[in-house]
Amino acid sequence: MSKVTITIDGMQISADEGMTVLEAAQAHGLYIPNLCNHPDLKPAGLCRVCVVKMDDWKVTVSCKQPVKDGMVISTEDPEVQKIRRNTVELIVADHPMTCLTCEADGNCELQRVAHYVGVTPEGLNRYRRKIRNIPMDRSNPFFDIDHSKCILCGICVRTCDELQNINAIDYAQRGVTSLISTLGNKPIADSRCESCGECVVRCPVAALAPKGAQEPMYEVKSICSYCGVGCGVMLGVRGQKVVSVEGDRNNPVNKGSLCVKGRYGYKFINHPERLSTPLIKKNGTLEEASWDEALDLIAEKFSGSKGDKFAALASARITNEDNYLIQKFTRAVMGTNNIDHCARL
Amino acid sequence: MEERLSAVLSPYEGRKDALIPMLQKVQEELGYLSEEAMLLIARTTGMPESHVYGVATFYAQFYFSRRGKNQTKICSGTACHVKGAARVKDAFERELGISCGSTSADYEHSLETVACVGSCALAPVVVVNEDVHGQVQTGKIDKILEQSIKD
Amino acid sequence: MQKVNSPADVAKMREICKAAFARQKLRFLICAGTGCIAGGSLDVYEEFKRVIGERGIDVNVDLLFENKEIEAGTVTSGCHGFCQMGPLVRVEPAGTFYTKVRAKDVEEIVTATLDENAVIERLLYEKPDGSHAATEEDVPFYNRQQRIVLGGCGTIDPEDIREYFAVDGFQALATIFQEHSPEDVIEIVKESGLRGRGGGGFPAGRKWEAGLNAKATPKYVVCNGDEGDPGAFMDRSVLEANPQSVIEGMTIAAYAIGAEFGVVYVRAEYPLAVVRLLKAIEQAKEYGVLGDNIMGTGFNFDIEVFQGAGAFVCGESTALTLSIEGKRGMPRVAPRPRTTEVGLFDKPTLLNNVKSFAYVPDIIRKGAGWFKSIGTESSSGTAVFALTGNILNAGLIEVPMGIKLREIIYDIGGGIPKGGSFKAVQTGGPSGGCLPESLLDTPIDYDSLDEAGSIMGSGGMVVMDERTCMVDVARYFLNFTEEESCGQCVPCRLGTKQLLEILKDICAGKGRKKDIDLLVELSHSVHGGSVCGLGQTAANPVLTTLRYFKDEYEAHINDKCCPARVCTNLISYRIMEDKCAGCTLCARACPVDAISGEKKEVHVIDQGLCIQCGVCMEKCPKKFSAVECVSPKIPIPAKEKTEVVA
Amino acid sequence: MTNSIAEIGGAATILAIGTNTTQAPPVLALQAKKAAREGANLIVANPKEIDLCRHATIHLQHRPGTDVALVMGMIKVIVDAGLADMDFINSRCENYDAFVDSLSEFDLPSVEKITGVPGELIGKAAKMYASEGPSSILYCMGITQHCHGTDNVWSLSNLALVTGNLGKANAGVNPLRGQNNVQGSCDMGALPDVYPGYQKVAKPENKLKFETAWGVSLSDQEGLTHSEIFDDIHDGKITSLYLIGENPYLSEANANHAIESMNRLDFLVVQDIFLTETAELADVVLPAASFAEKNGTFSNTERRIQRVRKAIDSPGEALPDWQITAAIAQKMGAKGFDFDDESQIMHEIASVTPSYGGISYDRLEGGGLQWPCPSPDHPGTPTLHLGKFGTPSGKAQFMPLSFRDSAELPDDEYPFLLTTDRSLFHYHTGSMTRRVDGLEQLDSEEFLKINPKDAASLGLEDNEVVQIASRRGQTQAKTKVTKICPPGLVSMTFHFAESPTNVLTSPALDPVAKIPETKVCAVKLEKA
Repeated sequence: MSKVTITIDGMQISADEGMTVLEAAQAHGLYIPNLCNHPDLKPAGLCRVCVVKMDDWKVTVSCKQPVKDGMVISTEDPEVQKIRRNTVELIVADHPMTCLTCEADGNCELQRVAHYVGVTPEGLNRYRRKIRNIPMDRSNPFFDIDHSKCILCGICVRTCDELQNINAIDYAQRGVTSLISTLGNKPIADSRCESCGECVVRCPVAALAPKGAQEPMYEVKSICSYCGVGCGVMLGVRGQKVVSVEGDRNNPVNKGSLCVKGRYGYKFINHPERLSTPLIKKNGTLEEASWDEALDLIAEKFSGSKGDKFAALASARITNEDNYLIQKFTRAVMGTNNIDHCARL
Repeated sequence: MEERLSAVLSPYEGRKDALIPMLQKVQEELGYLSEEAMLLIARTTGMPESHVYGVATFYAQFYFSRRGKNQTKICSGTACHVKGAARVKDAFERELGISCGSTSADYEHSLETVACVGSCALAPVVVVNEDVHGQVQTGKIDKILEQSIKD
Repeated sequence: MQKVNSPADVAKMREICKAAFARQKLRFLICAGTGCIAGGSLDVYEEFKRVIGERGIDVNVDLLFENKEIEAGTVTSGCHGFCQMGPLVRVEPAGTFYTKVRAKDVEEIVTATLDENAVIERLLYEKPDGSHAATEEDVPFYNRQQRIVLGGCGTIDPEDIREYFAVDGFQALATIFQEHSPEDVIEIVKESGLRGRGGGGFPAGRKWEAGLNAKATPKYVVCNGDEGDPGAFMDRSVLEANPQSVIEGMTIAAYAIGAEFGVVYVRAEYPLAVVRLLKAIEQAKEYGVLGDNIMGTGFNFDIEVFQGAGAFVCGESTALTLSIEGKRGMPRVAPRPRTTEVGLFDKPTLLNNVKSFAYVPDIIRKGAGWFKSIGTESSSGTAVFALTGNILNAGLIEVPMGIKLREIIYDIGGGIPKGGSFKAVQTGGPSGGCLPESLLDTPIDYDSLDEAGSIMGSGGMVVMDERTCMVDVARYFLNFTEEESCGQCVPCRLGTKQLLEILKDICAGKGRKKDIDLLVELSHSVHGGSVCGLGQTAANPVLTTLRYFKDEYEAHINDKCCPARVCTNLISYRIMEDKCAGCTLCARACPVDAISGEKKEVHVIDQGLCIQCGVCMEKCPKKFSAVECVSPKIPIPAKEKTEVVA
Repeated sequence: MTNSIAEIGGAATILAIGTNTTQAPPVLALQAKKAAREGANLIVANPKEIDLCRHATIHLQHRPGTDVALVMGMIKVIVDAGLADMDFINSRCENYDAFVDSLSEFDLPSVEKITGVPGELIGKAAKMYASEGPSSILYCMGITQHCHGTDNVWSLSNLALVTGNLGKANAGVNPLRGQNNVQGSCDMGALPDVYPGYQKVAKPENKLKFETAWGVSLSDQEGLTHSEIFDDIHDGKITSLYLIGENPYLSEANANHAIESMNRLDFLVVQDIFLTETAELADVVLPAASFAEKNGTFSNTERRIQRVRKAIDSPGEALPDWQITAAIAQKMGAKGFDFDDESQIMHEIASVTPSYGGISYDRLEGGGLQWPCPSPDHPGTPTLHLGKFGTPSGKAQFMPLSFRDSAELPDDEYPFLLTTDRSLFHYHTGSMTRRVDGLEQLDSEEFLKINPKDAASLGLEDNEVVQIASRRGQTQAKTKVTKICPPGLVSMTFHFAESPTNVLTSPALDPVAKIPETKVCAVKLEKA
């Protein structure tokens, strides 16, 4: 791939041919404010917040403008600053001011952008505020949809289309009445939505927000325990509880994608019905017992049924190390090859 | 109903580019686009239903609920506007007892404003059912309705 | 002859048709444009058929082609343009031009024409000086015009291709097959200086050249008939009155760029245009001038009609092509390839306006020089306008470029009716602007209008008098663009919404001192930030009204006064005691019973109840003229207010 | 999988057969959908009109259990059309001539009759697969869970070989392994006939190797497979069973037989994270740690070994499975179970398993490694069989095949063919997913999917309770009337204990792989 050199705000940077100005900037850690862009998706160029001035004459959107050798870009040109500040003011004037109780607070792209472009209370007070009042869609068990917070960046629509190919949602209506919608704006749970949550993680505001989300204290990188794809996950931990699962963007298998089970099906981990002590059946009922009691009984019984009177069924859900020891135990200790697992089911 | 619509849609089987003509045909058949009809179009074309809905709601021509027997369209083109279309609209709203964009409870009347009908020289213009009425005066709308509404 | 089998056959076809129509001694052309139909022209037509039929005359024109002579015939034509005076009837060959004809007049016309060789004066157009115009040419509305695109409108029957053949139809197409390579055709179009009539004014020849140079196939020719500007109906009239000229123009374009398929995008609000176009396509195919192996040359070109579903933004080329593909009409975002490279179905597409195509046959037949000689250096040819609003002679006009606004409004349009005074003229629809009296000497061409802050646009020209509130006009246009914005980009979706909310507030008397600055600031950002032309020009009506009529804004904001007495929240109706005769007409008409007063006594409007509908003023007999409209509002007495609350 | 997940996106033609990929495994389906969107051909072969059909170029809707005929028919078209990759066949395969002879019964008219798919469509798909490569085959339980499942797999292997689509990038024969570590369990030798790394028990040198490594003497008899174990329990030959993380009460085909068997055991130990239906039958239940509570590795469907890391402590006294097993072994006085942590076990695995020879925890910190990875400096193997096959001769074997019917087909008494599938929202017997409220809200009960015509002929409405019976058992579920199922075919999942589908399914086994035929059995339906 050939390299080109462009200048952004006086700084010369090199970029790959075919990159957009925004990508080139981001690759060098330069921030150009934007709302509708997402690295996984094709650029849309709709929020108009990433406008820059090119070669001192043309206002263009950096997310769609391909780099060209010798190109000179200004992000601080007065005309550009005015357009993007007005644009962000328009969005904020159309957005509920409920930041403190908002799911996205602190993690909100709109907050970040508004701060960056210099939105002020005085500036905002000039505008007429008319927030759309559309009832929330709370039908999905894992996330809520709040259209009043939606900035119509279309990231969710493009995610559902370009990445998931599910197309549960699309733009509907037009102009100021535009909204992201299922057929007939029916509850999302009644659509073909597969609840993968890919749109939820990409929503720059809290128009799509996980239900009852808890911010984890720290994250642990691991592998999903459901199907054989082996998606990389980040288990969010708070105390001794898994409170969230995110896709691991660095994992080569899923590159961050997850399905509904992988992302939201984690509550079994801290489920109250988890077994926490050994149980021994006494008079037909299972009763709590100590490990010693249980192990003694097992050792005694297994010792009496060595050879082909014994069989072990390992599991396709436990680790390689677990499986290795179980087959070793069966073969080396119990003296039989009667070991299998549920691979076939 | 599925059969009725299938007959209308059959020439377009598998044609993704014919979505708008299909919606027009279905609306011609039903008077509006029901959810069931849009689902059927999605199935016929292999398009996601959200997309069918997205396209249909983009265009002003399509309706999503049953319409009145009589349809009154008040032209809101520029020429009509400067010649008092807003007053004509208010007068029709009062006369029919419904607001623009709605249908009366007995499904007798639907009232809406439309972008220019291209009869600007006759402004202000009102179209009742198929009849174009030009140079409408607010004091005479009862006569217009009388002339054009269906029994 | 039923089919054109070679380019040379076209001339033969013309002679056959000419000769045949010449066997019709006399005919009554009834205007069947939408305006005249609204006035009842179809009834007039039926009546002509009946009356002539009663005389034992068979009006079937097919007889003419069987070498029979017909004493008198009647046909419907497309729009003559003088819609205000419809229904219009033209008697040929004399050219007698009757206006406001009713069915009951027909018997009299037929008798006078056939039996008495007379003219019915009362149906002729009365000129401002009181004299009568016998023919169209004699009517001031027409005699300053130069009709090229509209030339065939109103003189031929759009539903009979043979009439088009008779007036040199398809001769241009035949000529290029015989004499010109695609490159030649493009050269002619370039030389003619034809600029796209959709509003942007992009040189047509250059666009065609790009279409020819595009490598990918198949290529498409698309005709933009999505005439969405409120207050414009030029394309409608051309499609209704002379669809064949558009078909011929498109076919020439297809030959020039190497396309085999074309689409005409017509607004669904234009059902008659669709019907006539479909009929014209069918006939053209039947006669071998469209479809497979056109004129036996081996060149194929087919045209389909696509009915738009109602979205102004689809007038934008990329939105239009997406709409044909069955998608939401959301314009593609720049930077993007040109439509001539990536257009319909992502293939090279030549997209021009209806009128642009309609000019082409004449340009080919008469030469680039002829077209170039009309109009101005940078804007050659004619301009077609729908002249409407507060104007005496509303209708469709075609004038040479360079003519001054004043000439159009006063000489052709006859000025402001009912002694009103001119305030502004709006061109370019929602993307255009309002020009004041001081700019009436601006010549009509792309560049001059641009300089004045408006645009040529597709051809709407709305005249406004002193009873038009310019703030309300700006509000009206923003209301339109807000509703028609596709909504994809923020500056347009929310910018038009914000501008509209501010304008609504100003009209409602809730304007703030700083609003004017904010309107200007936002207008510039919406212009600079929007994706497509709709958004980029959406604020033009605000900017031009602010530029030329700022005092009206200030009156609204500072004095809560609407000088034109339009904004209902800022006006009151009042009955003048000295003029009211107590006729009770107003009280009986008032929809909210806000007027009280005994018979023969002075009536009073209860300002607390009044909804400013204006019916009282309309109903008050001219001889009294006792109702007046005032602004600012008459304050509602405190007592009444409390009563309302109680 | 012979190839990697990422390679699916690079295929020019994808044949997805016997896999409802968007339901399981959905994240892998993204690759197939993306490829189709970007222009690849997607051929879906499935008796049902599954969701993936929306993205398909061709849908071959063959009758359940007729895969061999369908695939061999495709091969015959390819061979007859001269589209076979003779260079590949001559240089890298064996037994081609005998194989070609076996194609004679698969002429298109016969195949059309067996499969119910128009011959023309089969021909089109075959030519597409053969001429627009690289072509990748994806398959899942729809191929294997048949009494002739091994033949099915062989047929796909034949198809890939005849067109040279094996041992090459973006192609291959790719089984989509269902459970998170099913690949790893097999790799680790949790199978009756092989030691870790697929080293045959029957080969004396292997036995010797493990006897030396473990310091014990080992049985030279191959063990019993899953289904055979239940048969032997039933017959009283096996008296003790150590069952880890499995729920045969719901998952076993002909489940009643399995339940009856378990009740006959002298001693049943179940080790799990929940008290499953099976655990309730146990004599001793041992509490295990979940994946979030332990360290270790999983091996995914593309043979990628990845690190699982402990995030939280186990509840109460629950322990990682290996620690429990080690404790039992040590209680029984065995040596070789005194590991300090999981990495030490992996060290031992690497020492006895050639394909894992280069695996260590240090090396897995990046994105994991795909086996074979025989040495510490080996980069892993994304694509198998490049240049050479793993057979003794280094060449791939063509397998002559003939068509056999499923063991139990519909008849007058049991007129419907029942097949099983999975829901996107549940996993296996639901022991985990049914304890997640949200998933339960999205999908809370079993539905019998049935074609509208069949429903009408039985007078069944949508969402109506129906009694489903086979020769082996009966259960109830609500109907979901849908065109997804063609007439004559009904479909259920097996996630719901309330409607235990596997009481109905057929115990007929594939003679080689011993997999039960859960994809085809005959049932009758009655309004309940």
